Amino acid sequence: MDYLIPIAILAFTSLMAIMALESRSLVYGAISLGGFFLGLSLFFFYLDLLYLAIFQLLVYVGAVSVLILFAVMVIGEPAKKVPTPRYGGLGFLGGLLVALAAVFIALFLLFSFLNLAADTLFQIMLYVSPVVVLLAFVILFIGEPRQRSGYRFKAFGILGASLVFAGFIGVISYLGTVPSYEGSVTFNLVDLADSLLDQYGLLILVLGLLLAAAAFGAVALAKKEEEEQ
Amino acid sequence: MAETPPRDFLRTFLAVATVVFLACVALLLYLVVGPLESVLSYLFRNPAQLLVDPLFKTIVFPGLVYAGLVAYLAIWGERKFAAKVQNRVGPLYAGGLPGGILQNVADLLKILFKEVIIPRDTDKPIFILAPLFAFVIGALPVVLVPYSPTYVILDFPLGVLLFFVFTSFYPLVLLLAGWSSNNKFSFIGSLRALYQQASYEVPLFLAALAPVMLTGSFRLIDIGDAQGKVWFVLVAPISAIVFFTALLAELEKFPFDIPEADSELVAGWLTEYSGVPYLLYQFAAYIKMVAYAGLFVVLFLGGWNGFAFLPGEWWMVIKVALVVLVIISTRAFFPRIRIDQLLNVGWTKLIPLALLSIAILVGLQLLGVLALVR
Amino acid sequence: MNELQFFIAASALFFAIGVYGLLSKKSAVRILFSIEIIINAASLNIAAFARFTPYNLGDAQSVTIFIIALAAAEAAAGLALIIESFRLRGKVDVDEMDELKG
Amino acid sequence: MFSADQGIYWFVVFAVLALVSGLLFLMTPMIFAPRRRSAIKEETFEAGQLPPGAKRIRFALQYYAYLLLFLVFDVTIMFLFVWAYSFSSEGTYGFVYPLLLILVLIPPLIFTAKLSKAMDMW
Repeated sequence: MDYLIPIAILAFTSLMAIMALESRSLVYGAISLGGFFLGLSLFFFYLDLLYLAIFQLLVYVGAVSVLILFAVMVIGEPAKKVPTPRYGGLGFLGGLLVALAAVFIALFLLFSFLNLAADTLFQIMLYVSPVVVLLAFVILFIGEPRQRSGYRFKAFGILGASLVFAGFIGVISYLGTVPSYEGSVTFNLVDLADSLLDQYGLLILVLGLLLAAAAFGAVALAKKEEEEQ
Repeated sequence: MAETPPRDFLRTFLAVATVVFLACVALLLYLVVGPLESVLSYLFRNPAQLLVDPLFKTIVFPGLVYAGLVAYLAIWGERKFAAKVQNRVGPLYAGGLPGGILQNVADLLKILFKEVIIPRDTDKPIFILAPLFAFVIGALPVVLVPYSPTYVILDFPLGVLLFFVFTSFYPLVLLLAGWSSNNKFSFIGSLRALYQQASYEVPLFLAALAPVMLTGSFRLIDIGDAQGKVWFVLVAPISAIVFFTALLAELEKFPFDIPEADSELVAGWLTEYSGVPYLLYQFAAYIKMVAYAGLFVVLFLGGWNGFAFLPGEWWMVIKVALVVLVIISTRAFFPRIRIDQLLNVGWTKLIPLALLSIAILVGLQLLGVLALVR
Repeated sequence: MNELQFFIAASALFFAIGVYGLLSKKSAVRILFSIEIIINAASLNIAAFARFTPYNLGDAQSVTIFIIALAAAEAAAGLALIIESFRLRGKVDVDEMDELKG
Repeated sequence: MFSADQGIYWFVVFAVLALVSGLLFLMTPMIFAPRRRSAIKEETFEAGQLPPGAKRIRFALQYYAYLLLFLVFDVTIMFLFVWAYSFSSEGTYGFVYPLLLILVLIPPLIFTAKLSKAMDMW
């Protein structure tokens, strides 16, 4: 099966991404973020873009995730335990609507992947689902106005994410007419070197200025904190 | 009824333990490679091809067995050498003629049957898995080091960079190990190790630029082959020195033994580890050392290029052994430096030196001298 | 669904996960995570287009490399800010950073 | 993906072998070694004393600046590697830019070095 390897990488990477955001401990989250970067570099390896994969590994897994892990360890775990808010009537309705909207969006994705666009069910969904989503938003805004509940934010997050994903999938399903160039790519760094050094040479310099500015800023922040001690 | 002397009991026990260990290894091979029959038929289908078979390469020569053997000899040599310099005897009895060469086997068997103490309030999954990953990550660079154009397991077009990738994973594991131990010494030690490894990666990379500049390739085989005329240590001596210094720091060898400073920080980030996890860390450190010695030889010391009367692999093995000897001898000769001294040396001496070396190479190229070398 | 679509769908999935994190998380560290995820999704998108369209691979790779470099700079500055905020106030909750509110 | 002759499969075999042998080592004491728990044995080791105060205390961040600098330099070196790759091929137009990139990054380096020289203690 052709898609076995990329699907495995996709499963690993998306699991890591979700765990990075949802794991209870920040340290485990940071480790999962490292796993996400690793999975993305596996994608680059699969796409034969070797230098990109190595760049990703060295900069993200080797440096950024180490730095993030360090920062998370310094900050430490949040000590307080967030009490889980109870759902009132409106909150319950909102959650139900979010679930409904998610189901609609999932069906929409399924149909657009299977190219069943002409179906009448699809037409119905196309008109109904925005209404449902709008209702969900409204109820989420009204429900539990005084309480900063974690669930409400989560519901917003799920709604927004599924809307974005649905939009992307809609675009991609129209992209089906663009033929995918399946020819094999031999590893070739000359292209990259030419393009990077000749065409984007000045951009490298600009990037250097930006990096220097970032370094100055970050170090200055660290310095200020040292003086306080 | 005469009482059995404990020595006999110990001997029997050791014999049984050895058999069990070997059985475990056999089982491992059986599980990984497949049914034993097919392995045998695979191995003996063409005896002439056996020595260049990829399976042989992976398991025996540049692979696990060879690296483990050199690491083993390095541990023994380090103990013996340091003892000689400090006017002690070192390991003496186990194994007979070359003083105590089997001492490490005895230690290994002892450690295998010791209790693994997991302190209270540790983060258990990380605490147990960190040594395992350290072992795997420490062993992986061995795959990339070629011992000759045929004796290489993974001939990767960006070999130098992939080697550094494996290196750069190590601080991650080590930070987790120190954090999960839930001990102040461990965490300070792992922070120091992090600062050290992160700081010395920069001069290491910058020094490795020189061979890449001279060959125009990232393949380690290309780099080794390009040194048929002149070894790169003669073309870019400053880079070689910087690389070796940074290598010592990456391996936490002696002048840069700060993360484990046993007179300051009990054992640094290894404080809470005991038994087999500790063993895995030590294995990882020494196998990493073998891989780094190989990389240094390929990048600067001419790789498998030697005189005519020995095949290239043997030259490579001899050079690696010499480099390992130099690395372990630092333990006997050098004192430990402080963390601030270490960081200042790394950032304000080594990096400018590496940049200077690159500038010299650019100058030589503009003068047209480098064309003579190639 | 061809291979190009598969990879773009994957990058869209990561993007959506990042958007979810941005909308729902309150800790500044998690928000930084989400931003990193979004940036990585973008670079995967560009890499997929580079690989599956018959144009010059070098340009697209350069652009992706610039993205990664910028994201690294962003991570450095962001982490410095987070640690500074933690030093000053002892917490990293973005909802509670409201000292400038009148 | 790679072709088979580059040995990517043997790389995987090597990694799996290392992982399995490490696991085997880890499993051995679980089977053979005694496991006797006691309060003192499982206490955090602090050179013989009972540990005072909280275990996961936060430490000062004197050298944090170096980590940030490391991140920036890591990115720069990846550009330098591309430059080094095309170094030997004659007449590349963009020969100068990565060298300028290094020049740009020297002031932050000096700044950081000065800064942490002011703190000569750990």
